[in-house]
Amino acid sequence: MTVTGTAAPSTAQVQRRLTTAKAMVEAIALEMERDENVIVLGEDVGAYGGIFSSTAGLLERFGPERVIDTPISETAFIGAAIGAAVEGMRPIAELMFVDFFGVCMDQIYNHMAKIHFESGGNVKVPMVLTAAVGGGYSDGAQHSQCLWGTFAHLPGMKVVVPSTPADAKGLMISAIRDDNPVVYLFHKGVLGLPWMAKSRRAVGPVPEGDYQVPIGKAAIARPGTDVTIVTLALSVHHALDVAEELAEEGISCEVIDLRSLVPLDTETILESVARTGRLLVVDEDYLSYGLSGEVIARVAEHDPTLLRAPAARVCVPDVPIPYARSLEQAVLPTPDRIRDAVRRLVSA
Amino acid sequence: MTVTGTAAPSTAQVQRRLTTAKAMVEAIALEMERDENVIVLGEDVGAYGGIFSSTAGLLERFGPERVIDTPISETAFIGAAIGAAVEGMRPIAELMFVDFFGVCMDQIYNHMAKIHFESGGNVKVPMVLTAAVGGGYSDGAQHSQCLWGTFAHLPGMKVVVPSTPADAKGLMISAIRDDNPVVYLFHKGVLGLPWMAKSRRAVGPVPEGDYQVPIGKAAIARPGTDVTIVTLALSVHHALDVAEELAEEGISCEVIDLRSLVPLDTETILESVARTGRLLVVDEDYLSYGLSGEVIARVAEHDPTLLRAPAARVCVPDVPIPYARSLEQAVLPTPDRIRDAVRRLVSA
Amino acid sequence: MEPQVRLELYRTMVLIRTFEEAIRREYHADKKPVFDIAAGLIPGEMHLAAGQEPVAAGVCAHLTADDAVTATHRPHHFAIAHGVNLNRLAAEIFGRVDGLGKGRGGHMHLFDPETHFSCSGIIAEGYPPALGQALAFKRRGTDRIAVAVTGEGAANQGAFHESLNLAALWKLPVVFIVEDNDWGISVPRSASTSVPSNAVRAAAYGIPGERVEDNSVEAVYRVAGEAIARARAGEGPSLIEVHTVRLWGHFEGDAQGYRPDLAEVAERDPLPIYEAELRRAGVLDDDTVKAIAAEASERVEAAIAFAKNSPEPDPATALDHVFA
Amino acid sequence: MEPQVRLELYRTMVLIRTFEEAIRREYHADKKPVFDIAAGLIPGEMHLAAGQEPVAAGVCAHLTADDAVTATHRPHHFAIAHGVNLNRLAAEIFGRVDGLGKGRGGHMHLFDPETHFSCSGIIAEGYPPALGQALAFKRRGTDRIAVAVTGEGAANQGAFHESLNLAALWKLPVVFIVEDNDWGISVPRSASTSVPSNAVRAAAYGIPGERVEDNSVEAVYRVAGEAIARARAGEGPSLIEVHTVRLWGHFEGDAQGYRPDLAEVAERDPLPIYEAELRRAGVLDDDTVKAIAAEASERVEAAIAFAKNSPEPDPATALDHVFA
Ligand SMILES: Cc1ncc(C[n+]2csc(CCOP(=O)(O)OP(=O)(O)O)c2C)c(N)n1
Ligand SMILES: Cc1ncc(C[n+]2csc(CCOP(=O)(O)OP(=O)(O)O)c2C)c(N)n1
Ligand SMILES: [Mg+2]
Ligand SMILES: [Mg+2]
Repeated sequence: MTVTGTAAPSTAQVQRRLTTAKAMVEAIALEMERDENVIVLGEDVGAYGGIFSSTAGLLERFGPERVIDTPISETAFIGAAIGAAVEGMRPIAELMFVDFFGVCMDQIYNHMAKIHFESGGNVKVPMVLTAAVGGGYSDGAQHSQCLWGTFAHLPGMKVVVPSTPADAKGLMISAIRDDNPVVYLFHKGVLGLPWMAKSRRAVGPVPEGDYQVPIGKAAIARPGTDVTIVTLALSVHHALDVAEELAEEGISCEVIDLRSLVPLDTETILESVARTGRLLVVDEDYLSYGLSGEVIARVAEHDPTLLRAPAARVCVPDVPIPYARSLEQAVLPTPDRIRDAVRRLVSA
Repeated sequence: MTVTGTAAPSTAQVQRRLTTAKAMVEAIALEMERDENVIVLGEDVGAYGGIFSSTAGLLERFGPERVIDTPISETAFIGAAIGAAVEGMRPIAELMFVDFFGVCMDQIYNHMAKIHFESGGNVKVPMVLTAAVGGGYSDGAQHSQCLWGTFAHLPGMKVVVPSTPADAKGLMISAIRDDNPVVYLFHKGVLGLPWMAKSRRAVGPVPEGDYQVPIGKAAIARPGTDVTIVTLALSVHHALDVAEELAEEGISCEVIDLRSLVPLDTETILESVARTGRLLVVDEDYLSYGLSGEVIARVAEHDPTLLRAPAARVCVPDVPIPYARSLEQAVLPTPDRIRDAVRRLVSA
Repeated sequence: MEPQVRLELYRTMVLIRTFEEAIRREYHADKKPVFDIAAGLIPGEMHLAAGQEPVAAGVCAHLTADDAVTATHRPHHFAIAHGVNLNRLAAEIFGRVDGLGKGRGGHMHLFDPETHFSCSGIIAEGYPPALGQALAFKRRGTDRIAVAVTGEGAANQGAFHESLNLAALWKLPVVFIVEDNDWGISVPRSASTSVPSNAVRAAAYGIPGERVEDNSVEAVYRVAGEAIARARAGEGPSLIEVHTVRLWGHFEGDAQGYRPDLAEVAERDPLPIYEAELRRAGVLDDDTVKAIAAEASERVEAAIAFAKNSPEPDPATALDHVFA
Repeated sequence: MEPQVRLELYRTMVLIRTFEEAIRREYHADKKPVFDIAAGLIPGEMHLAAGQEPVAAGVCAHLTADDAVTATHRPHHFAIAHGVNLNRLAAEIFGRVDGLGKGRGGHMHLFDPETHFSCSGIIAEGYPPALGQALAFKRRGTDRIAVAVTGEGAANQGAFHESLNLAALWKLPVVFIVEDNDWGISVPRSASTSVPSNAVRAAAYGIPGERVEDNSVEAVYRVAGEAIARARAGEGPSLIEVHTVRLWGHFEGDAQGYRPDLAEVAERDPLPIYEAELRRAGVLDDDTVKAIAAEASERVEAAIAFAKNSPEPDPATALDHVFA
């Protein structure tokens, strides 16, 4: 993990362990203390503390003037965040599930993301748009999507997606301090929620105090030599699990946790693929016209001869997320599918 | 051009020439005559005949019960089209500019595109969503986008984009008759509008009567041997212009007009790249996380050794479309940029 | 009111409650000792409608299977009152192949072409498709209508406004229902809605608006009856808000720590209230109450059994039904 | 009303009209003989506000540069009335480096931090950011306010409803203006709006709503004055609809074949009407009229000259300003 900033101890020395959700909240609280321009608004961010505990305890600490429950009016309150940011505040607006983007995308992509450009750089929109993403718990086609590719395709907003508690904190601090709109997507499966099966990596060491994880820098979550697995969010955990297993079979996987889609750390990807010669992209977003294609294209437009085998991807195969567990598990990028893909790649 | 259906004369024998806009309207009129379940609704589709002449004359012919001007309430009227389709009608709903998708995307991607799947195939949503796309006439960051990648990324809707008058007609008939939702995006620059500089290819031969262009089949707009240019919409015309020019220098370009993004005709692309060994994707949509990445990835996941040179792309480089002509022309996939890219590719 | 009608309303309410209680039981049955939303025979979010039976029963008593109903993320009561097949409803909630959506949809995405029933998990976005159903019914010269339901929280979403305006403008045969259960998850009405009654919002579209204050199924029945008759007669849409009560959490597993009214909620349960009323009126006695309960229980348990016996979808079919 | 105020209102209206006429002239100057939207010194769509001067003049007379205004795709009259620098406004319309957005925005995307002015080409989507500006002003304990403008067509968009509800709920210092010019492109009000007055829609949010029927700048001035005073005093938002007139096409090049009221439009031009009124009242005479016209013309032509002299953006800078 790369951390920068005033207090940036390496996680190796850190004893304190937090869930990803708590790490996120800690970051928001630190920034709210430092800068009174930071406010939080969204549905159920107050007394409920965020449906996914993304704002737990903030109302109690900072009061209803700064932690604001909104009506179910995403266009209005995300737009309000934009206007407040234009006037120098630093709002954090929460879209409860990313799946709801369709009711408010105009504010997001035509306003939040474009005002700075259209103003010739004269107006800044320093805000964070947070949203929960991801499936795996049978929430159906309208509450299980990742959709980061949709945001990353449209210019003018940074897009970050943490997978670990320490990154969740450091990226949140970076996002709040960034003078640009930052879309911060947190996967429900990495939060460490008490009411969802926990990945053992959803709790991890989190440095105290104030540090940033730079936006636009991928992390090598596990170094390896045979295959590069480029991924993000919960799929990082799956990829690491598979990598551990396959190590016993003598297959060495390098796992790259993108952490940021915009900007995308192309260099780290290229450098890894140059070493391994094999590329697998694991993406819980839809397969086509998204992240997986982009990552592969970045390699193929740089140097297709880096690929000793055809590039591969494990994604949601262009199907709405089904409700029934048997079907949902069949379309998600599960460890099984990842393992199979790696095996196919190394034997290609 | 591939045409199928009852009356499918090859365009070689066709004398009659129409603009793309007129060809589209002719298709809608034919289908409205054939099937009274076909209705048209949208802003200014009636007396105005569509801001881009996409419905010109239909009100006069079919009356206000079937050609319906709506309020500026895209969520309501696109939703209404969905409900009507569920009840067996075949609505054509026009979103005036694709750039406005953000105010109504939920109906489009969470309802129109998912109901069939969520219903386990029990409910059909046979409708066409049309929208104008494209820039090049200084309409600024909110009225010049293509965004087809955004639609193609999300499952459950077909996405077609004609570039010629004959395809515009045949794809429209196919779209109306399709039992699935079809997003039909027409580029303003290929319509042959009287108030916009016309590409000479915006007027072309259009067979009379009733024929279909199959959805999901690309066209080889120009065969060639040195470079495969995969593209769509207005960029097809630019690519053909460049190909003509470069032919004189002895560079032979194959131009593939995708016509459909969903389904994507991967086979035609692979077959061509296998012959030429060089791939350039020209896309007026944003560069990253979109069409260009997907096309390159399809090749690299099939066989990266097909690429004798790194794949290349000429797209809008992840910047909102600027207003000033000098800036807009710098970011669009102009013939100049395409020519340079082809030259670089063949000399790589 | 006709005793027969009153009995029918009561019967519908009991059937709904019995179903919701059974789903609740099944939902939690295999999530012990630690609640895990992804575990068990019924995984995922579960929004139950206990307390809100009067709205569905009162409205749907006027409908036939030819009329359309679009409901919300909290859809079971309307599905049942509108006559959706109980077995296939239950099977969909269990994610089985005999479910309404062959297990693809789940509890928030129920589609039944036979009764023109549908719902959506996206707030207020069930309204717009109802417009199109009504448009189709009208164009075909029928007197069929569409009923569109949202919660009071949803009435602050843009789709609400657009839909009411369009329906009023085109005089569509739609009846808009707002279920005001005081809460949008943890957000009280006072923090979401700038006016005390959504009925006043009808004036913004020049259509009739009514608020039923007391969660009375008979009041709902009367007010909805007028609105539905208007719609069938081609006189256009109406808006009805019913002040109802959410007896349980927003979704199962919701501890409702945010809810100061929790202690009084049980008193507002419409079932014992209506039962007592009908007993006083001599419409119900011990025997009928028992018989109705028994019948409801039998139907619901049969549906649950049907669901459990239906096969899980074959993973090999996961890519089916994306396109027709 | 004070003669000085009346004169000021007239002066603002003349300046706006002079500007719009000049832009119209420049826009068409090099699109002959065949209109090509992409050609000439000013390419792209051009929505001019001739006829709607009373709305901008009457509202903005109560504002200072510390107040915010968010306008629409038809933004010039509000930009000018709110005091946006005329040179930089013109330069942006010409797409030059000295423009408000250094040529990046264009006529539908004008942002001026100095006067907190902005606009959007997306219908009704200028309303929500105004809420946030008002929120920021309120949180900082100032009496600054935000004015948010849409057309009557836009008042049927979801963002309108959401914004009014949120502003009312949070008692934000916003004044919502609806410019009813009878048309949304080719769609008459009767085909877009289910009620004759948007003022009645204020009741849906419990806020004051007023309609000014006659495009009178003084009536707008009075009504807006009250609403703005309320907002400054912390009493929350108001909604004002003004029945105004679109003298020209929706955009330049619009033949308006759909428009039956075209013949009577010229009679409704508010400028000669107001001029005659002020002459009758002795506030204006030939000399002042001439002087005001001359001053406006001088300022506008200077702005046009400034714009034309400003360099075109260097294509090498096309990727600048995506991120701060
Ligand atoms: C557009 C959108 N925003 C937010 C949500 C999340 N959400 C689901 S239910 C709900 C509360 C709904 O409240 P209400 O409309 O009153 O219905 P109730 O749950 O009380 O029946 C919210 C915010 C959603 N599903 N869709
Ligand atoms: C969401 C959206 N839908 C459609 C349009 C296209 N459009 C631009 S102006 C306009 C008409 C606006 O009418 P109105 O609000 O009355 O304003 P006016 O043009 O009369 O000033 C339309 C439909 C748009 N810009 N945004
Ligand atoms: Mg509620
Ligand atoms: Mg108008």
